Amino acid sequence: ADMPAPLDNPGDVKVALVRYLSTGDFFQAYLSGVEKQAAAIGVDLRVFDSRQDAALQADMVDQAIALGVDGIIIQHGLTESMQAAAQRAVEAGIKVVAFDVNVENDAIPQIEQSDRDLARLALEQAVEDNGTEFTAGYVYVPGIAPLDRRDETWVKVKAANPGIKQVAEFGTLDNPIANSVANQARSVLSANPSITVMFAPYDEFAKGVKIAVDEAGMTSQVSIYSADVSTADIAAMREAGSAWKATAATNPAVVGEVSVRALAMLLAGEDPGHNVIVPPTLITQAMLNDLDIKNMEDLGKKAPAFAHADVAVPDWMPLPAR
Amino acid sequence: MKDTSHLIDFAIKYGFLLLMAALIVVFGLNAEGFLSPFSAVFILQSVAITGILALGVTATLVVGGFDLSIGAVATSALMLSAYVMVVWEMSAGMAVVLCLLMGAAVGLVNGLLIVKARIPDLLATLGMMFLLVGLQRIPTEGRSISTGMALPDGSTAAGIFSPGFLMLGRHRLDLIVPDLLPLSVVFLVVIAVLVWVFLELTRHGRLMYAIGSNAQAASLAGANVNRYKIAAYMISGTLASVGGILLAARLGRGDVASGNNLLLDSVAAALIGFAVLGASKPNAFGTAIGALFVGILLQGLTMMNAPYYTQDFIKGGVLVIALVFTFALSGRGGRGRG
Amino acid sequence: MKDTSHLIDFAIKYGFLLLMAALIVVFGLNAEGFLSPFSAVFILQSVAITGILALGVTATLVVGGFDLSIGAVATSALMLSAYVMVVWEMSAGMAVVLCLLMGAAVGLVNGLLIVKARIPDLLATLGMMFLLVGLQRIPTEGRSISTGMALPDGSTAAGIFSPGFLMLGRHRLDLIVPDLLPLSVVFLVVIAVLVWVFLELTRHGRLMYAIGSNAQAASLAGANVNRYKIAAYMISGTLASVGGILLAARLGRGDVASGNNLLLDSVAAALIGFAVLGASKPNAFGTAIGALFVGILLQGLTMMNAPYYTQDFIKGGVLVIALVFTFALSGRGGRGRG
Amino acid sequence: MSDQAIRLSGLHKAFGRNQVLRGVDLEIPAGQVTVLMGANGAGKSTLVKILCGVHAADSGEITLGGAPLVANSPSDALRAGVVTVHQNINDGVVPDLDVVSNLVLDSLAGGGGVFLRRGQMRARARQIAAAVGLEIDVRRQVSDLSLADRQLVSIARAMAHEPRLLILDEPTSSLSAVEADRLFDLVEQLRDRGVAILYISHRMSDIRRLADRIVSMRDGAISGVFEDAPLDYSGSVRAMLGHEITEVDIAIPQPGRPVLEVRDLVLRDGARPFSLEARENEVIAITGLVGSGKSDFAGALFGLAAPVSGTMRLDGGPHAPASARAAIDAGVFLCPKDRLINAVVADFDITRNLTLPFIARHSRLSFLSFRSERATAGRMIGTMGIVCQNPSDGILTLSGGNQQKVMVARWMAEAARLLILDEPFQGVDIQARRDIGHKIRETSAHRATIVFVAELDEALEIADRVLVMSEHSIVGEHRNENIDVSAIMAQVVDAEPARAAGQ
Ligand SMILES: Nc1ncnc2c1ncn2[C@@H]1O[C@H](COP(=O)(O)OP(=O)(O)OP(=O)(O)O)[C@@H](O)[C@H]1O
Ligand SMILES: Nc1ncnc2c1ncn2[C@@H]1O[C@H](COP(=O)(O)OP(=O)(O)OP(=O)(O)O)[C@@H](O)[C@H]1O
Ligand SMILES: [Mg+2]
Ligand SMILES: [Mg+2]
Repeated sequence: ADMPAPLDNPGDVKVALVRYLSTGDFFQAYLSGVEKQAAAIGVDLRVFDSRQDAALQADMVDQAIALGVDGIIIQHGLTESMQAAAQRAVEAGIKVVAFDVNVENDAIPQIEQSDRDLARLALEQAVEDNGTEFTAGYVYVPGIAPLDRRDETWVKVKAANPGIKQVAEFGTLDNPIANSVANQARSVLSANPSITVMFAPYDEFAKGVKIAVDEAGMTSQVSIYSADVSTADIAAMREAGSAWKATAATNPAVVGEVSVRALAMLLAGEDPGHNVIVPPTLITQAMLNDLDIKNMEDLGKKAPAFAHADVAVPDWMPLPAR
Repeated sequence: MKDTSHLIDFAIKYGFLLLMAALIVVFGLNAEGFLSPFSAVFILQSVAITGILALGVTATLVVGGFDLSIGAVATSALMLSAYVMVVWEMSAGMAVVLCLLMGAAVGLVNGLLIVKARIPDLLATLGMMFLLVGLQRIPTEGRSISTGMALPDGSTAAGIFSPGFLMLGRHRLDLIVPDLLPLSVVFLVVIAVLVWVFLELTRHGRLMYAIGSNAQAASLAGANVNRYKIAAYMISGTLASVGGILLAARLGRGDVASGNNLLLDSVAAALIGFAVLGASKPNAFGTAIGALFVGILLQGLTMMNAPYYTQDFIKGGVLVIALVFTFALSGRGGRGRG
Repeated sequence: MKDTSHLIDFAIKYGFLLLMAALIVVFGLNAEGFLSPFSAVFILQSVAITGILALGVTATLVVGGFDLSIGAVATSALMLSAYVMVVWEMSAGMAVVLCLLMGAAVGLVNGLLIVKARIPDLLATLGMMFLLVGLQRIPTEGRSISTGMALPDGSTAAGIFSPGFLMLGRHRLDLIVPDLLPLSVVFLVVIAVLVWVFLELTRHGRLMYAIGSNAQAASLAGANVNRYKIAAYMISGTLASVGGILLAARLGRGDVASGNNLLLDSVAAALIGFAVLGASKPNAFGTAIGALFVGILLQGLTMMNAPYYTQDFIKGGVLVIALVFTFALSGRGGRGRG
Repeated sequence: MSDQAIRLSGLHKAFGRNQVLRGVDLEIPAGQVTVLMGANGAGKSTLVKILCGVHAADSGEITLGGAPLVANSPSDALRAGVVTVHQNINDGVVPDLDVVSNLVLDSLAGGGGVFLRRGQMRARARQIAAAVGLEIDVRRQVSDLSLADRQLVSIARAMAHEPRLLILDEPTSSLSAVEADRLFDLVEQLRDRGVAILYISHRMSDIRRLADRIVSMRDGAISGVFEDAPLDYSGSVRAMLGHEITEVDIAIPQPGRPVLEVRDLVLRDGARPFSLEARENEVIAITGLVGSGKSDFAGALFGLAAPVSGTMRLDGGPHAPASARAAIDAGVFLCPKDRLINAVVADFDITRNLTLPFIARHSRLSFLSFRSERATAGRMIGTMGIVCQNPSDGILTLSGGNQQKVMVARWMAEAARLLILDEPFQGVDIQARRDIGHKIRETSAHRATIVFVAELDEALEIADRVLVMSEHSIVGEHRNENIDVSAIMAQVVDAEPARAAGQ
């Protein structure tokens, strides 16, 4: 009621979420964050799912334009295919924010979960636990933007620490990912029994590596460091003697909320800043055990940095109930 | 007695089209904006690439074959065109020509494996699929290709996707409304008409159908069975590479992750085509309608805010019901095998 | 003259097995640890799930059909077992029973669509695939299932994957070395033997081959073609759900995953089986060898640090070469279609 | 009459608007061979398919020994003792299995036990094969067998079944005299054991040899029953046709220029070379046993396989076609035997089947002219007397004989230099055979014509000259005037012991 125009009449404000990726827990949690924040403000949210079809995603932006929405959140995608579509939206007078895809547009705030920071936090923990000299295995599939950004950090860390010896690099996105990565990781472990650290900067990868490490009976020898988190990951990290030592993550639901808030600010004529960064949190096995965290809700309650991000929160902004 | 049989004939022939019309009405009433010309163009554009691939699959289905490699050919063309322009810094025309040649060459190899080495079609094209999926990633070590990317030799790639190339996927022609009709839709329509004309109105198409039904008989009637079969796979490979070129033009990047669903979606479109107008056999018109049908369904559901998983569910459900309707009523299984 | 023909016969019959032996030697020399019993068990375990699915596909191939829905059935079983244990908090036994019933029911519906509604097999099972991919995500709104997850009604799921269930995917039996042989490998071997015995040694299997070769003649000779076809799809569905159960037990959670790669890999295994011992037709022994072959290839390449995309490439290349070898030499195309 | 008889009364059956059976009343007594005669499309095979559970009758009833016989499926019928050898040979065998499995297929399907007993199966299969004189390795794949052997496999299986009613629907269509003779002996043995036998054939020689009674059928109803000895064959033919049969009267015309000259042709290693000349305005019949090399010769002329040695000349120029297409372009047309395998395009309608080889003639710049196609189809349907509802009907809705007419018509639609017809009368009724034969002779003025037939009767009806083929070589030549049939038969069969010894 006391929100600035046009949000004083939020039921008439139409907002579109145009997604590139949708399958999986991260994306589902992101969506739920978007939905919650949109409901808290009261805007009319429409979801367009392009199912990893970048061309279709660009169409969907056009479609949202044609529908006459007031704001658009672009969630993931390819710079090349989204840039022009985003520009068209801006030209049509629509407010746009983009999450995790650089649309190279000054009028469009970029919401980021900072993949480089994610990787950095996890690797710092790895160095703290294992010193600067260890034999490492690395899980990576090139060509996936967030993984490529995480890879940049890994390359830097290796360069800075010549004692880190990477003996194997593997990875696959064959579905179910955890199962396929487990198969690969086991081959890698039997070929390289000296590995003590596995860097798997995506939780599906980490899950697969953990299965392989357990199956190979190397649980006590190998430590796994990853990025992203989910309820199931928490359970896996907390198993007795689990090899999965730490993960760095932002709460996807929080990122979703921040995306909507940044858009709402734009709609109200305020400036959320060009780079809206949701800081990641390091989650270690010890921390989970000490605080007895069982699921994402516990994590949010007991690690407040994970549950909220005080990003894009003007006074008038209604927040979802917690 | 006679009336029911007329009714059934009618249902077989027009049931699928009626279902599509019903869908349009339902969506038109429930989803605001569904009936706009923009929406129609969106639907067409969203199915343009799968539609073109599906027309290629249709050509192989007609000669009694099957091409599992089309998805991989399309993504290979996507990567190749990007590589040609960005890394080799060649022109758009060169990229298009090389992609088309690549598609035709893959089709030729598929065809030779099938007719000369006598490998069953599913098997040969499955092997080709794996081969291409790996091959297309080797030059860039699995990375996507975009201007400014680091090359394995340490330099950066300086080439760009030329505007002319990008237009293929992005330019829109004025039609009633300015900037309405994307070029890719024009390609889809032109290719659909060409394939239809080829299959239905030329003697080559006729002979290909004959080969699909009884290759031995066609051969004894003087048809060069091997040549037509190879031609079918070459058509399929070439059309798949056209799809890949359009995809590249729309993405503006050689993205390794794109194109995952192309194979299944285009096979679905080609197979749905069996049910259109009670054809019970592969046909270009049916394939185009099949692609359109899936496009309409997904567009309508998206506009009604259905989550992605319910879209799959409904797609499957409608597909099954439409098929039961057509095939159960027609009382004959068509060619049985896809 | 005779000698070459003997040689060719020999090559057709044992060429594929020789190729596999050669691979083992090459990897054994180049990848340290490849020849250990652990490595052998790893390979078996890595192909257990696709192998079991591939045996199901084989059953449908034998009756001249094809099941595109197996991947989706497996992931549905994965989700269902997790849902039963975690959300409904039921026992492991219940989860297994419900999954098996689900698999059999899907197979039954596939079979009925194919024999009663006369929908072509590829089409019916493709529709079923889309249906299941959507359906399995609806109860959790697309989320994975794990203990402690928040349910739509706001509570948290308290059930767990019982240790008994996890054992199915993780327990190892002592064999020479303690803790060597995973239960999933035992399942694979037992199922492979059962399917082989069923297809090769029983009159039901023989009739299924007869149906695949000429359904009309088999029917006129008194075989209940419809019943056998439905049975084949039920076997396929049930085995796919076994695969899904093992997957769930290995992962320990209900992961949202498309079954596309499971589908492609198991189809590849079943089709490679055509080339084993010069069978030129679907057969259980060949399928098992085909799965093993892919497993050995991937294990060896991974151990030699080959990136994943070269693995696809080599998989495709070896597949094509092996097939050219077998089919070109044998001079007949087997059943032509898959 | 024995109360084991099978009685059919008031059977009706329609396919869509096509009323095929219009009240059939028929009795098939045990211990007798009832021959069912009828023109192509009269409804014989439809009747058979109702008896054996493939089709359901629209109305009417069937009793066996007084009790109603309800066969809803082929397995029901088999259980009731109704065993059938179908007209379509491919309905009888499973090509991808071995001969053993094929011979015992019905007992596999009939149930009993779960596991196969291979040794027992093989022994049983050998026994079954031996009973019909099928001398092949029972471990071979059926797909490797010739059509004649496939037909023998399905006959052998039926014979072994101890049936109450045995139905044979044109069982000799791919057999030559020797195999057919063996079949007749077997049929007689079964009859003497009290089996009711329904025998369908278009071959008068079969009918004369076997019939105890003849039932004629016309337009889906019984038009005559003949059971008083001596059987009134011409009456039965009249009843089936509704008119007298046209007699053939071969007047040998003056042959024209030579078209085909074959010199010292060797068809396969070890075969004797032979020479041959075929002229314009001349119809040559080549007869011989199944497997004597007739199809191989046809294949050599048509470019399917090059001969081992020798020369072929066409109109004075060398003739060595590399493919069927090349042969067709040179004016050499082959209407192959075994239409369902080699000729019928099942997905096509009658028109499209008719125009298949000369589709280029019906297209301009590759574009089809449907009008031209329709015109040709209409013309050929008329001249060949093809019985159909509509030229756009699916080819498989035609009766077997009419399908065959379409296949012959296909090659008569354009002018040939050399027309080769391999078993053109497979499954064709007497009148249609005469009609086709007449048509072939009538149009033969500007081409040479070679007809390959295993049946001597058929050769005599059509040819100016009859050549005898044996062991892949021509062993005799006879002008079709006051011909000495027994001499030909001697040449045909003489080679048999030698052939058997050679194998
Ligand atoms: N499956 C079918 N669908 C439609 N019409 C059919 C079908 N089977 C047979 N007919 C029609 O039924 C009629 C009788 O066919 P049928 O095969 O019984 O003849 P037939 O007496 O066996 O002839 P032939 O001597 O040529 O074998 C024909 O007009 C044919 O076109
Ligand atoms: N695919 C095959 N495999 C093995 N033997 C074959 C095959 N085809 C034919 N034969 C055998 O080769 C011999 C010659 O066959 P060919 O076709 O030349 O005989 P034919 O005289 O033309 O027969 P028909 O009288 O039936 O026309 C026969 O004994 C036949 O059984
Ligand atoms: Mg008949
Ligand atoms: Mg022959």
